[in-house]
Amino acid sequence: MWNFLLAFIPRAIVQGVPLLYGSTGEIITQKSGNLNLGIPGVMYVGAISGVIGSFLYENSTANLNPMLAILIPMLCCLLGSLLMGLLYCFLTVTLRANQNVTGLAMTTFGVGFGNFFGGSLIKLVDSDVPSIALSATSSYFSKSLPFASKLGWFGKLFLSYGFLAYLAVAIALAASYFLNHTRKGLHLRAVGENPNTADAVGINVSRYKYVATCVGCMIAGLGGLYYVMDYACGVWSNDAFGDRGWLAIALVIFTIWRPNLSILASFLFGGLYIIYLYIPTGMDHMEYQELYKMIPYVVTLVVLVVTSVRSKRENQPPESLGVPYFREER
Amino acid sequence: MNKKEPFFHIVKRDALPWYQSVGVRAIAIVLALVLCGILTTITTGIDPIEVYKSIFAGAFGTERKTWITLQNLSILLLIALALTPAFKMKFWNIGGEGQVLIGGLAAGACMICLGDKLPNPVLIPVMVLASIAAGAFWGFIPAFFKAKWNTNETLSTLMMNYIATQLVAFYTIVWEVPKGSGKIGIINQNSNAGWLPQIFGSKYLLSIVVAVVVTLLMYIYLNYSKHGYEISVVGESENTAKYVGIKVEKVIVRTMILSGAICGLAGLLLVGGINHTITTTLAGGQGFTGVLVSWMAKFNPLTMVFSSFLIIFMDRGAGEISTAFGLNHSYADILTGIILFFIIGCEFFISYKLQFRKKAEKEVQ
Amino acid sequence: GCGGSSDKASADTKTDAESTTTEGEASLADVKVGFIFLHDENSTYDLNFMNAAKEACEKLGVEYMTKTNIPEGQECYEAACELADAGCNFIFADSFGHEDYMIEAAKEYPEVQFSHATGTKAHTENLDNFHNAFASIYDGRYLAGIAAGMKLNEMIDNGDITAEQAKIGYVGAFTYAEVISGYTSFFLGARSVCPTATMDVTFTGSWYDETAEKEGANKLIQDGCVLISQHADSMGAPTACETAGVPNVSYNGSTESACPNTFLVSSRVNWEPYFEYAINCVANGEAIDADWTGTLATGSVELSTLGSAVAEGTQEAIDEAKAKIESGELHVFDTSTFTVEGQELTSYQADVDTDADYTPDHEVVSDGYFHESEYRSAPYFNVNIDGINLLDTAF
Amino acid sequence: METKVAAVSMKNVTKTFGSVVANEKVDLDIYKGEILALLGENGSGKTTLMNMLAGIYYPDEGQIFINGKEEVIKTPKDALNLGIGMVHQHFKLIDVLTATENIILGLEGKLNIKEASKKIEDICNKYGFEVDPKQKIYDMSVSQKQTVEIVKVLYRGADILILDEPTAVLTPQETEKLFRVLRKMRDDGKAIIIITHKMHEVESLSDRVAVLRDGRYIGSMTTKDTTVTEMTNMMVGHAVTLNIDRPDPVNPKPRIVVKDLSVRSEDGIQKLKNVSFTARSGEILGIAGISGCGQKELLEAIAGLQPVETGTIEYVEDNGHEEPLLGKDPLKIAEMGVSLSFVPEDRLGMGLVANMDLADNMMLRSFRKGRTPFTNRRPSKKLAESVVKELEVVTPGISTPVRRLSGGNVQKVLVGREIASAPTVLLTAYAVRGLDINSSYTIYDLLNEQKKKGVAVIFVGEDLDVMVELCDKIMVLCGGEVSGIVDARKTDKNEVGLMMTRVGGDEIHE
Ligand SMILES: Nc1ncnc2c1ncn2[C@@H]1O[C@H](COP(=O)(O)OP(=O)(O)OP(=O)(O)O)[C@@H](O)[C@H]1O
Ligand SMILES: Nc1ncnc2c1ncn2[C@@H]1O[C@H](COP(=O)(O)OP(=O)(O)OP(=O)(O)O)[C@@H](O)[C@H]1O
Ligand SMILES: [Mg+2]
Ligand SMILES: [Mg+2]
Repeated sequence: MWNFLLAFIPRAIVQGVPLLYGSTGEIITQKSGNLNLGIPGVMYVGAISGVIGSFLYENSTANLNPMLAILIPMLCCLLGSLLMGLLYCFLTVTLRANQNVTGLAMTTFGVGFGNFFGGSLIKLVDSDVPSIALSATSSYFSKSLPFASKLGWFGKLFLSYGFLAYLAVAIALAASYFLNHTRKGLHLRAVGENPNTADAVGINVSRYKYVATCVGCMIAGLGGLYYVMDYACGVWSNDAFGDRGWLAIALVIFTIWRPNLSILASFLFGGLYIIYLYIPTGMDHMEYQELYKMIPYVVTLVVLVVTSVRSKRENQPPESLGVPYFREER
Repeated sequence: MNKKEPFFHIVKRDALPWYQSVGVRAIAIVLALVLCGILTTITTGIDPIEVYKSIFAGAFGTERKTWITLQNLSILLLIALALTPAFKMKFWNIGGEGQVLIGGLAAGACMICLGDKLPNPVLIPVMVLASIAAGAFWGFIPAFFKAKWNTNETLSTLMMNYIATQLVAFYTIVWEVPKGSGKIGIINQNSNAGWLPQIFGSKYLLSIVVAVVVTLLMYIYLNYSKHGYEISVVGESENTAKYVGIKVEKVIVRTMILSGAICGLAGLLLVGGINHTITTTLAGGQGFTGVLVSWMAKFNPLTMVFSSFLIIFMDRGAGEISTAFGLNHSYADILTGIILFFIIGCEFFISYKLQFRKKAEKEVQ
Repeated sequence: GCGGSSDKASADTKTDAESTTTEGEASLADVKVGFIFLHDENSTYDLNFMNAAKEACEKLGVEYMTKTNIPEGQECYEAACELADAGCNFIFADSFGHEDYMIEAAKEYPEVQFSHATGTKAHTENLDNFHNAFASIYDGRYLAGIAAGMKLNEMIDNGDITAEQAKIGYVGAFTYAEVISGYTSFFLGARSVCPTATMDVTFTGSWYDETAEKEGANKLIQDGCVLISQHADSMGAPTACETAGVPNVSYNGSTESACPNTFLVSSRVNWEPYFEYAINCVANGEAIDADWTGTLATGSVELSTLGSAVAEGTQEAIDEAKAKIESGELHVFDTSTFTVEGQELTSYQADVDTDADYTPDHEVVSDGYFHESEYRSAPYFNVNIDGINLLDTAF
Repeated sequence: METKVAAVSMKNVTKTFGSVVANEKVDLDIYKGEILALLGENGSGKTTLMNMLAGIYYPDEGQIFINGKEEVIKTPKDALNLGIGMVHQHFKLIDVLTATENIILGLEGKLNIKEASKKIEDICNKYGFEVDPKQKIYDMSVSQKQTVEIVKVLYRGADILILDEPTAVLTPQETEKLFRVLRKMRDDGKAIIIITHKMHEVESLSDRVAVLRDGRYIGSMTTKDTTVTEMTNMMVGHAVTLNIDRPDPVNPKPRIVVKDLSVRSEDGIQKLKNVSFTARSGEILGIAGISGCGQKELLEAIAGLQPVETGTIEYVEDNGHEEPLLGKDPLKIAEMGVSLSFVPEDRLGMGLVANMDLADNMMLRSFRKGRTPFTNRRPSKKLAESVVKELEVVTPGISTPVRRLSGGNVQKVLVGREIASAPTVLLTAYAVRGLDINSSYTIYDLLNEQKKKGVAVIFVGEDLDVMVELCDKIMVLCGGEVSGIVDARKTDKNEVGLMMTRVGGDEIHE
């Protein structure tokens, strides 16, 4: 059992990290009253922007500078996701467009953008397989502490990850602190609950919405970056990121808008996501494997129903979620 | 004066006459196309006019292509219509994907298990019932949770999608031909048992006719029926609904059953009428696209014809671009995204106007 | 229409085709080929077909059209019909799930030749214009297995592992004959040089699922596998190996650029010979084989160049075995090299004719070896041999 | 007064919403050290005008001078920076936050809840308000919420204070406390604008009144030089008579008999305890009590919206046949042929659908009519038109969403609809809350008309003066228990007021 956990937990955490980035980003966004269904697209754009940045850098020089090799993709990723966030905000905050439609359109756009450029970059290099492989850059991203392997189980469970994994946890904790213990956090929650009220007390609703959504997108974008650069070893494959964006949005509801809860929930979900590989099925009954793949979703549904049976006022979504704000409307 | 007056400010405007609002949208689409053209030239060096031409050719180039476009349109429209009553009720049903899959699975199960036992005139009605019931059941579950415990339906319907997908994956392997392949292949390819009939000699017409009928019925249902009115009231305010004696739980469940049933019907058409097989990608993301279509049409079934057309047109065109120019299929998603952004954004100019300060009045001071 | 650029491309190639081809040029000009691909060039699997299609058509100077991203459903039938409508007289589809829809289209367009890779139904469907094709990829996998076995030997010699620890891990997609045939031949290849080798196999239930393949490989590595190979299309398993520093044998194309330290070798089917063959048949009005199986000799089965991580002497060992296979001296599924439940296999009824239930219909063991790909092009070897441990059966 | 400095001076201010002209070329001055009452009928543009000062709306035309300097108030923030504070007509509070968090919202500096709570307690002690800093808004009664709103402005301090109908939901005692604060602030030299429809408050509090009608500024006068009649006439634009007649009940028969009714809220708090009374046809039964004393639950229990613990509610038909109402939802009650109308306290959240237009709102009660599965929109359109005409609802048309109407007009639409179904029982909760004086009297007349038709009217009210004049009987509730039922003709405001705060007055049972 111990051996199984020792093998399984690190894999679960690795699966959970992109979800954690996505859900933390979306929580911050939703707290401002913006329901950004474009997160799946944003995560693709974040990932591909990082890939493009690192691709250009790797191909421009023979010896990579470790600092630059990390910074360039990070900055490109943040920039790409920021632009997506700005697009979303311009449409929904400035032009007061419908958030659901905008989000879904952004998902279409973002996934297409990622796959298009991911697929096109490969044409620029000669390779037998149609994937860009940024192995050098990736090795910096996935580098764990040098002494981690010497520390036995402790090192394996806690120290064997690339720095982006720790950053995800740090961001989630910081977000949690920000929302609950700072004045700006209070204001942000107010904007999401009731922008009319927030506005009337002098809080700049549009600015909060813009900043929260853009920051949220940038955080979510890092999830995409983690996936390609660390998890996928710098290999971009179209659609490989899959449905994780949606699962991140699901986690937001699942964790009742709490980034700190999201840390555990993401890792848990990450584990459930791959648990089927650890359950033997039998050659003659490969179909059971498909049922085991259902586990994370069934568990989520059950937990959701159970918790909703005794739901508290504080566990509801931000009240104005999804509603555009126009001051002169009543 | 210590502060600059804003150059303009935004005010809500009265409803625009329909021709003006259509005009605004038309301008938006034209601008979007121009932008897409510019981007295309910059990124690929291809003449944008050629791209537009082949998009059009992809959708309407030949008679067959036109029919397929209409058939795809009808399925997407059907799914969007199915989601609409739930959305009007502010029940965020993003489970269309799962409901379609389950409907399709039920139809497929009938074809596989009963194909050699029942003659088509019996089998097909059984399939119709089975898939509608299955879809309805899949809609019922989250509705029940919502009605009973106020369980968040966005999440529960999303989870139901994945559960449905895995259920289909499970049965795909149970019924796979040949063994181990993970594929079912065309069901009853030789006997055609359970294949939905062709009407008026065209294999494309059935789903189109179904979609037209459902569109009209849905329009009437939502706008003129007592149920439709109840849906509107529940969507706007549950308290008010209770106050006038509308049983909110009942309306939620009833509406979601309807929603699921129509999705199930779409699943039936996909399996029994079009593909004659079941795969996990049967719905192909249309459960989500349907959400977009429904919202873009502001839940009006008639307008949905246009919004789903736009999506299908771009998608069909995309296939053609990738054939003609070797451009990655995903390029169409980028173009679709851009066009959608413009359409979404232009709504602003329909509901609001920029009001400039009246200079003359200022002189009075 | 098929759009300007491909027309232009074929016009260009036509001129140099005229100068190089001497015979049959008039009839080749009448050939127009349509290809249907499951995905686009971003998929390893499809890219392999696309490159071959391009090469063959340009070499022969025939006009061709492609349809990418065609799912395994009615769209395939529609795409085939559209290609036929556009004047194609040879239409090819690359994915297993396309087969039934190609048959539908073949029935509707009797004058057009349809061909399908990896399919199983041509020999029973009795349509003159529907054909299957595949290659003896198990030969390639056997040779790749030799590279793996040599690597294991090297590790044993270096003292990294003991002879008993020479365990290979294999990530398979489905429990399908094509996969079983593939991993068994790979294993037999490895064991031919490293007799103590054993193998664990896990299945993902998907042809392309990066996460499942990666985590599957990780789990195998965790369980003590010291070398990994896979039969699924994503980069999941190779990159997992690169991270863990475990040697990897790939499929469909070299993964050396992504996995410089662990890539050993990769086998693949080269479809170009088949396309050439079939196009020439169409041009000359000859019948295409209902089942065509490419071999090492036809150039249909290829190994990539070896990665830098291979053991010394690998190339020589491979070349030697290759020569023996080509000469018929060596059969991959030589029944004397493996046992099934402790017994040598002397007789086996394989399920060659497709049906819903598993009903074996052909005796395939004779002359001391299992006759793979002789009764149809697609593999039908689905025997569980000793030494291979199917993880998913270990309840 | 000319010597005083104009703290606020609005010149030529115009504001339109689509085709609705809410304010037209309004000129208004407010001076330091005075309390100005802004009067006007419902929908005359008072709130709109004040919202422009507070930065919520931006004027189409005109200028605003603060302390003699022209200012551009683009956002509420600008207004706050200019020292303008406003208590809005509709609560601007965030339900899931605590009182403290709401009060300090928007301020700057490091977040220190403890310190803030302390400061709030100090303010409350100083002015005699009661606020629990840790209480969540959603747990509060309306008057508690209003108190939070008031403390919120006091906490920030403002030189120019605007209060938009602050007393609509306060008890007389709370109102008095507020007024004391306001007077003190005036004496400190602040400029205060109060909007209210209660004329006695205008008289007791304000120094000056300004009147708006149809969005236009009509004029202003010193309070002590004017009378209620004069002010009302100015607001309405023609002479009106303001008296409530109280016809004697004709042939009263028991209609609703409530016995030993007890109700517990979802979280287990006892809301009603052994309440018994009879409401008779042709009578107006007033129900008095401080807010939260159980009136809401009582009405909802009768209307079939509130689960009941014990007790019975019987509906007595003309022929003496008794029908139990308990355990039936509104639909069942209507199906039984009981015609029961209910004007709930929460107009937009319960009585009406805010986003639907007038016509569709009219259909709420009647959409089930007819045997087809289809609705018939024509009668509701007609009804909407007649309500608009008869009750003088200010609206651009019957296809305007009711959300856009001003508070008073929303109420008219609701009452109009409820009366239209020719009820035998009419329940009203705070029927005139937020209504201008003229409209209030229109509503009283409507109630009296219903009474004359033999309807049993149950009138939950807050203005004791009115109740004593309008009702036939008054039942007083205190903490969920009946503290007495009195004959309104023989009682006075003080007696009822006393009973509101203690159980067991002189019970007059018949
Ligand atoms: N079944 C129904 N019967 C009667 N009235 C209805 C019914 N359904 C909705 N309504 C009401 O009719 C009005 C118009 O309906 P809906 O919101 O569908 O309008 P629409 O077609 O979107 O047009 P618009 O947005 O221009 O008003 C709404 O206010 C709604 O409350
Ligand atoms: N945001 C808005 N959008 C559209 N119309 C509005 C808006 N605000 C006010 N109106 C309209 O402007 C007019 C004036 O409304 P306002 O709220 O200022 O009246 P009021 O004098 O405050 O009335 P009351 O005494 O009922 O509060 C009304 O006809 C109202 O319908
Ligand atoms: Mg509408
Ligand atoms: Mg007002």
